[in-house]
Amino acid sequence: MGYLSTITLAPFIAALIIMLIPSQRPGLIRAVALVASVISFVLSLLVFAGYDWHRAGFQFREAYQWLPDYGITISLGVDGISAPMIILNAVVLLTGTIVSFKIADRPKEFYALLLVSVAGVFGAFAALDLFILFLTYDIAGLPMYPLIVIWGSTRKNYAALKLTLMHVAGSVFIWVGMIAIYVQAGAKSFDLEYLASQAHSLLTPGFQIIFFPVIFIGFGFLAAMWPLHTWSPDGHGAAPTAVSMVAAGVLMKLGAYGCIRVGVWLLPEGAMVWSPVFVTLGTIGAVYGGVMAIAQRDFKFVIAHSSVSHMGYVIVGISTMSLVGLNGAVLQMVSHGLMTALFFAMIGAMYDQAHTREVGIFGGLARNMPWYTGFFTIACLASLGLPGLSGFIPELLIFLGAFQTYPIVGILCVATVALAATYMLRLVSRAFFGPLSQRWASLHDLLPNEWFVGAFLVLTLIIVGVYPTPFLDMINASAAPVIERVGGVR
Amino acid sequence: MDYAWLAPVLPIGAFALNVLIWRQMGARKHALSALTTLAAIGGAFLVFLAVFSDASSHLEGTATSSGLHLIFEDTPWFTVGVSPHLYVFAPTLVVDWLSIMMLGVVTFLAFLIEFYATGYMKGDNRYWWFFSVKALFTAAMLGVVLSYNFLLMYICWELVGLCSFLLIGFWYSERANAEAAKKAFITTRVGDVGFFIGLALLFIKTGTFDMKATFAAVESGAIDPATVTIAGILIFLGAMGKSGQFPLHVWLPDAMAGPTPVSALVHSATMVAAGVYLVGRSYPVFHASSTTMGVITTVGTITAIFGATIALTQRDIKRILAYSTISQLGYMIMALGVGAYTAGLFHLFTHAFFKALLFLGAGSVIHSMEPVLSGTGRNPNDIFNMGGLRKQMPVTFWTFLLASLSLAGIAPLAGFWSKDAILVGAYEADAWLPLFVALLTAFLTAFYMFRCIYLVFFGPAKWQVATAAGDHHDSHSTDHVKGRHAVPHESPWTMSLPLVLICVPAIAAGWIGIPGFSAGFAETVRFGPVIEEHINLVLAGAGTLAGVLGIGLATLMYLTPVSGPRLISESFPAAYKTLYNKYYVDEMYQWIIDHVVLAIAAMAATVDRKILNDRIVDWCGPFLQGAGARLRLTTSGYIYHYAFGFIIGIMAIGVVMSGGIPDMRFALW
Amino acid sequence: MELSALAFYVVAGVTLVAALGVVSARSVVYAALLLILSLVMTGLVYLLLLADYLALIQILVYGGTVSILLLFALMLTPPETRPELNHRGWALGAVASGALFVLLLVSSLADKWPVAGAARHISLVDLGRALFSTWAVPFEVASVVLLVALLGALTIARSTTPGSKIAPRASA
Amino acid sequence: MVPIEHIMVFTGALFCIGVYGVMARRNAVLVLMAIELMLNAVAINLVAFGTLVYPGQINGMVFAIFVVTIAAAELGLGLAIVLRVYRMRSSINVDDIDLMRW
Repeated sequence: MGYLSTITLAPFIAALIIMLIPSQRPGLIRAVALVASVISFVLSLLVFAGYDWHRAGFQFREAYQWLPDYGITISLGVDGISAPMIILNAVVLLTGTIVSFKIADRPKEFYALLLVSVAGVFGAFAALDLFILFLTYDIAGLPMYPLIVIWGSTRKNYAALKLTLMHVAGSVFIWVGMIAIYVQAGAKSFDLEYLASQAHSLLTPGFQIIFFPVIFIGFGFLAAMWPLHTWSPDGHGAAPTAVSMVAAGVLMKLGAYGCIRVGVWLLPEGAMVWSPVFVTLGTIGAVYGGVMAIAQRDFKFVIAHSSVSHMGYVIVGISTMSLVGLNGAVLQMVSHGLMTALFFAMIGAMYDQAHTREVGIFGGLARNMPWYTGFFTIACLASLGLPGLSGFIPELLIFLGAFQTYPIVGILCVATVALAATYMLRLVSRAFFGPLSQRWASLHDLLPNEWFVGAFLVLTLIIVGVYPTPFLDMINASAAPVIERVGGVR
Repeated sequence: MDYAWLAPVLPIGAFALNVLIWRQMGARKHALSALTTLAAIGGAFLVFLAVFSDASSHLEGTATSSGLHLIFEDTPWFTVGVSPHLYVFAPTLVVDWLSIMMLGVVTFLAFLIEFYATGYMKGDNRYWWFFSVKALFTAAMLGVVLSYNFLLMYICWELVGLCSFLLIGFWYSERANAEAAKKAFITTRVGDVGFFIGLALLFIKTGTFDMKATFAAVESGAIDPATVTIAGILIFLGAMGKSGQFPLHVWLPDAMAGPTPVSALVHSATMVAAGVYLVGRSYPVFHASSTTMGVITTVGTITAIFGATIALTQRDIKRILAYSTISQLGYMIMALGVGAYTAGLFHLFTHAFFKALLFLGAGSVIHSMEPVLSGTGRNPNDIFNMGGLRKQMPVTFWTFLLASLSLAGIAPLAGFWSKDAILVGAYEADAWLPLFVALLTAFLTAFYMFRCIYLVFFGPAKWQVATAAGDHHDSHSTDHVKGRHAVPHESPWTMSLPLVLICVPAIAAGWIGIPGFSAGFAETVRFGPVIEEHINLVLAGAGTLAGVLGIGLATLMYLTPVSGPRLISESFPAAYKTLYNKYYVDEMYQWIIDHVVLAIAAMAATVDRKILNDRIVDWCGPFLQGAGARLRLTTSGYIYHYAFGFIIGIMAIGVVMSGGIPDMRFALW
Repeated sequence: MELSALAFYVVAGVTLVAALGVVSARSVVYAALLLILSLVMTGLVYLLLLADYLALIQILVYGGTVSILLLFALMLTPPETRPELNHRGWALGAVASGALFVLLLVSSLADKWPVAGAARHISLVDLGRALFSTWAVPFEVASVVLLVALLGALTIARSTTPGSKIAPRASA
Repeated sequence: MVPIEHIMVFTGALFCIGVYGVMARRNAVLVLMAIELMLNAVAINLVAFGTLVYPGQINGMVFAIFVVTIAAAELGLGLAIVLRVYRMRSSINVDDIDLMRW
């Protein structure tokens, strides 16, 4: 057992153990979930620490035979693009577990499903085999349905169905693309490195031009690429806190990760040809999400639309085909995962007390909820790209990358930052400033577990914002070979 | 001079200490935070003194540029890319005379204003938070001052914006204050979008944010002139936002919602100065393009006259000062635009002192009016509720008068010398319209400042009437006992001491720029070769005359029984209303926000929900249901239907397998 | 034409005619009787193909047991008052089976089938030996299938509680 | 002996008659009878090939025996189902057994 397989299996085994615990013992269930998430978190820290930051290629490799006849191997490993994702996922898992302690309705099933989903995400980030990647990708997405339907709020049935159907629709695209790549590359192996080595031989340019959009659209569903984003507001709005954190924090990243790993890496020629199209879609998403967020009245909807906007940046960063932009895109995935986790943890804490998420009816909460105000404001500031918090450097790099290849796109994206300031400060100003109405005077500040989650995530936001160097070093070393395949570094 | 980095780091340390440790100390946190902040800023001032003395002996300039010392030039923060396209981001700091000057102004004023605030903010239950943010604010401004890397400057620049947001919205319980804070942040952010795009344009040409390399590329012509022009104008947009230049000035008067020490710091040495400082710092980029310089001149000129005219009719003492600031910033920008580099920055230098003094004086007045007017429902900021205060508040009165004279440009106070330098600069650049506007503005400035002084410190004590009226109205209420017989009184020594101390530079700061007497400023803070300044007696006379005329007119209108103001406002109601309503710029923006931005957002939201979501995405469900409803009709329940299909299928397979249709076999395999 | 061939054509003809009668008779009883005829004739075909043991089984199992079973079933389920034995879709059946027949005819006659040597009689001993050595496992499985079918038939046909009776659906 | 083609035509015809019966008949017992015809056709074909194409080999006959066995089992079950249906719905008309449509 290596690090990566332990990280992946710990939540999964914990889910199995939890299913065996009688539901009358919620404390034990929480303890098992916490232990598993701590194990994954500590091990991913070790992976991060033991990773050679300046070396390209995959590290921490493991391989186990599974179906040799079809060239399917359980092959794991991380490079500079997936290692930050692993640690992001571990952080979201840990905080999601802790923030869900208060769930009283069927905690057993909740934790089991949540852990299975997160185990799937770990597997997809660590997989070096296209088939395993796809398998774990679906494992990650499908538990969302029961999680939202059983523990969700508002239009939960509709939202859960929509999320699942759009996820599955994306899977269909990916499935088609995956089989096509497998067959075209000689039907010998699903190994990603083997497939990548065929990018300039068996995977002909004509093939790549046809199947790149198939792959990109397939993963674009989960990455909330415009116009495939419509599951995001409903899904995040209806999902319980920890599920929103996982869905927005890491599932969306999984989509973008697939776009890079399977799309750009395996099909570089196709990526070159389709770059203008997806840059356009990303830009539309960025602007559109920002404009939409201004008009929303529900906290979660504002955040969900801002996520569409931020994922638009990620799509832009990936599709600019510039090294600077790709660096920014990957770092933005980390940053956005952390900040949305913080957002949804905080919104959930509020919803548990106030039972509403209407922006307009709050006011003056800074008076009786200072910690809450502080954490939420920091999340907003990170989201609007304030320097010193995690959002700034990645957005800077994405914009510079965009300016290198598509200056107009760069201008539009930068303008979106002003929109971000508008909708984020509107939230802060509405909810926390102004006179404190009597109705909310009884709200109390964060509970200890929520405080811990908030403080922990704020700490990560500051660390990534002030000292992004290790992240950028490892991302840069692994992104450079990807970009070299698509027409060279600029 | 390598220790200059301590200047911003000390206040940051104070912020961290306040927020992380002192916050937990219960009631003592207030005193501890204030002390820590004061100590840190005092330390920064000592750093300035050390740097200054170091620089006086070591910083050697050349014929065309003043001396320059870089710190952390080779210490990368992070790097991206692979060689030869390796982009290094280094937090380069600079020590030259421009940054030393600003270092001194910021630390000196920040220290005294903090000191003042210990008295002014006494009793506020978030006293500690106020000082913490002030420390961060000072640190961010020092970062802007010292950075020699556009990225680092942008970062500190944004942090300045954040701190101004927190400080303007300090008394967030008032909805209006929260709105003002938001407005300040978003308006400056709009400018910052331009700033950032300008930086990105330069970056894609040079591959670096380093100012040294960028300026070198601009000067050597490595960047095409069109790009330089566009990037210059865009960067200037950032300066417009921060320095409240028309039409991005709207946040500045509203920023008066913050506590007065905040206004003093924001409007003298820190936030608004950052814009002018940016123009000064990035001057090579602007100077390379005459178009950019034209834009800068135009914006500065418009802003100068625009702010001055609005200030004529305002009633709120802090708003008068705010529009005065806008006008004076326009002055500086105009000077920089016409090429009078030294003059513009000289005015930034002197203006910081007397404007801080004015704000602190205004704060002192408001501080004493608040208890008097509390419970009457009358605004303690309104100059028409004051009057006759010179007897009650002598220190405030004299310092305020001194600062006003300085602002009006009366020799030999600081303002005279810098204003004169600007007039000379405009004259020498043959910029006649700016020169005329500058003189007109000088006249208007003197007028509105003395209008303010006469209404506040002279004449009948209208607050007595106000309290009497208040007594009459609220005879049944008991919660304003304090205000019933209260009389304004001089502020505590913690507030009046800084007033007196700032008087010294408000008088003398200009003397280092007196042509012939001490050419220190012209030799050190300069762009290009040293220009031998000489005094132009005609211009000096005209400037002084404009000031004196303004004072005279104000005296005539407000100190003598001539009911001038009423006469004028009634003769020109439209003009008066336009000025009083600030040319309706706010209303125009509000209209744009309500009817354009929000309308577009609402429309987009409707389109997204009703069309993209309900019509297209959700349509998939009914479509599949409909398809299923049609398809299920084929399951008729009759065996012979199924059997028929089955047999036809079997036959088709049989035909294919037996090779009945050669083409089909080819297609399948 | 040798005798066995002639016999085959006669037997085949009778079988087909009887089979046609089975699917077209107006009365279920006639249909059942014609089915018995057709099954017995099939036994004769086996005999002509030198499979005498199989012929015996055919006549015993089909001609005897199966026929009795069918007649029982007919008696237990009295026909409707207005016996409409074919339904509306009979033409569809005719078309499908006709087309199928054409296909089979073509494919039967199109290829030349290799006929090797003279037909040989297979003794009952050989058959028994094969069934209990080479085919032992399928043989046993077949017995299990029969057992399961027996039990299944019992379970299904067993009388049920009155409540489970479902009214016939109104014809759509 | 007759050519194998003739036997194939004969069994084909018998099979098609069975198909027609399955598709045309309403009475479930008659449908079962038609199925017996089809099974017989297949069994004859197996035996014919075993005897004529591979003389001496026993497989064709063994297959036929299995077919007869399965046919008996199938018929038993089928008739049981028919009886059950009759008891539940008072009809053995296959057109009426349409619970699964749509």
